[in-house]
Amino acid sequence: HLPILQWEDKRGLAFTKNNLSYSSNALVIPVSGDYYVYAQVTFRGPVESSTKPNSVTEIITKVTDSYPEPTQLLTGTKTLSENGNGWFQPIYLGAVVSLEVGDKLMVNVSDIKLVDYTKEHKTFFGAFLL
Amino acid sequence: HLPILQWEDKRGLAFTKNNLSYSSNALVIPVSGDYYVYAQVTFRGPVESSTKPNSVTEIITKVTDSYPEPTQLLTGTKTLSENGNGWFQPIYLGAVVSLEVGDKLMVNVSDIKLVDYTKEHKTFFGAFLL
Amino acid sequence: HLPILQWEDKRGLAFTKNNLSYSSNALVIPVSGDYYVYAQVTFRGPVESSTKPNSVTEIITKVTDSYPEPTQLLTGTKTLSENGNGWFQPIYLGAVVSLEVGDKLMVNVSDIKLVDYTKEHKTFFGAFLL
Amino acid sequence: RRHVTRPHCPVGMNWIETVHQCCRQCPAGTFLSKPCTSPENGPECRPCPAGTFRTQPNTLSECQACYECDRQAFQSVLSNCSATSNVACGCEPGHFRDCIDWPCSEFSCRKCQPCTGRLIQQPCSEDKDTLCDSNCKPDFYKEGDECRPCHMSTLDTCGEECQQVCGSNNDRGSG
Repeated sequence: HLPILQWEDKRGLAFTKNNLSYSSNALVIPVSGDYYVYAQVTFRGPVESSTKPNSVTEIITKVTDSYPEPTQLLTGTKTLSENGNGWFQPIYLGAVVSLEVGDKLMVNVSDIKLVDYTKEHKTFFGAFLL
Repeated sequence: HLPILQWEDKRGLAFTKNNLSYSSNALVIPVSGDYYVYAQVTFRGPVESSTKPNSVTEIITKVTDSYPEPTQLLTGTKTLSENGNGWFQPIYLGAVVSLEVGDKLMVNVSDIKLVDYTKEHKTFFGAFLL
Repeated sequence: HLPILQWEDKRGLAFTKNNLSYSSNALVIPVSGDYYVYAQVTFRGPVESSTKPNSVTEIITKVTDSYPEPTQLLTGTKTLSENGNGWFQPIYLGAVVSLEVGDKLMVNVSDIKLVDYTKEHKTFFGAFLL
Repeated sequence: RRHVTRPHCPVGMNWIETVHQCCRQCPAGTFLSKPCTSPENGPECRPCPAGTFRTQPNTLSECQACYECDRQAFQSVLSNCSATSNVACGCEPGHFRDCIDWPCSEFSCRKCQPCTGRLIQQPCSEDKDTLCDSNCKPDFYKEGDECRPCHMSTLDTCGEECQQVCGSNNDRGSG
């Protein structure tokens, strides 16, 4: 199993409403429709146990009961040209996608050890119905 | 004439609705109002026929019958510090703009040869009425 | 006092409506609710009077009468690996936040001398009620 | 243009829009769970849930989420988050704070340099790397910007600099 970072969905700036719920690492779509889905991940390094990455990738993914494989909805991928000491790199993604009730939205990353999870305003994820 | 890349507006994740239509490379505004307009272009290089670029630029542009010149609505421009071997770099743009019925929205880039058009979730463009 | 750059709220592409007003450098929230708040700042350098920065940061901040300290809502921070000659770097931020009537939204940056304020389509700030 | 003008409340009280009156502030470490029904009686305040805090008296409907220290990037907890204060992070022993921004709310923890073969002018501290002496210690010779121990050098690898430093030592040593 791949390591997982949990999203905060209640405390601080985080909230869910209108039946958009968060469970087992995914936002669960309560009603079919077009949603603006967005996420930012701030990546940072170096971290001790990871080889020097030459790129970072963030993917907003959809998992649905009607298809056995996840669908990549939005992808932000960037090569790194930082020179070894402390680096930071945010990747923001957002777009309108058509979703069905029960669809699950998740955020995948190239290397979870590079995710800066320390402050709620640097790494965030959300969606709203149009 | 400048080379043009067509947007996909029907297959896969792409769709248009509520009379927002796509024709001759532009989204055509069906009703006047405030729209959240967004686009991401993933740039990548090096590509053989292009000199080594030192920057990439993405511009969401408006063309209207009421004015002979295009208007730049949103611009993302970034210098490249990658050192020659394979690089990739996404630029995301999004904001609310006031548009009139018949206005056309397009995405212009500094060098179309650097656009990664291979995957629909890496380069995308859209708008929705508030 | 820290130096301040004013936002344009009337001319060109800029506008305010539905009682969302702009005063003393802040967007003032007219009615409580969930807003999609966004901003892009294009940073550029080198500028003569500033030491070579190793990073740029953009923070969308909330100030409220109900609390004496500002709250950081969204933060984009990126280290710079450019090698001295002219560089530019956009940072885009956007997300849904719950706001109360009277709350004020502002954009803070790591070094205001590095902000490219020359074109309205390169640096912008806005919000809309869901 | 209509601005959101709000009546002025006495010190220690804030205007609450939903009830259109001033209410006493909730103390630090708590948040406003129910506004007061009149200025005289107090609002309902509840303690900040674990993992959140408020450093000041307030009339907010939630507490701020605590930051976390970046353990994978060699940060250490200087003080835990409490109901009235955010977590404070520093660097693990053997690392110093390399500020990314001002006022150093973002920093990475970098390994202190060891000063091999040199005297330490200033030891590594919370926010400064070790300051090494520019000269090598006795019995060490300069190679590039490193100091190498004489005993590791053999006569044929011992260049000019090495011979100057270690040469005299070798004679005495091998006597």
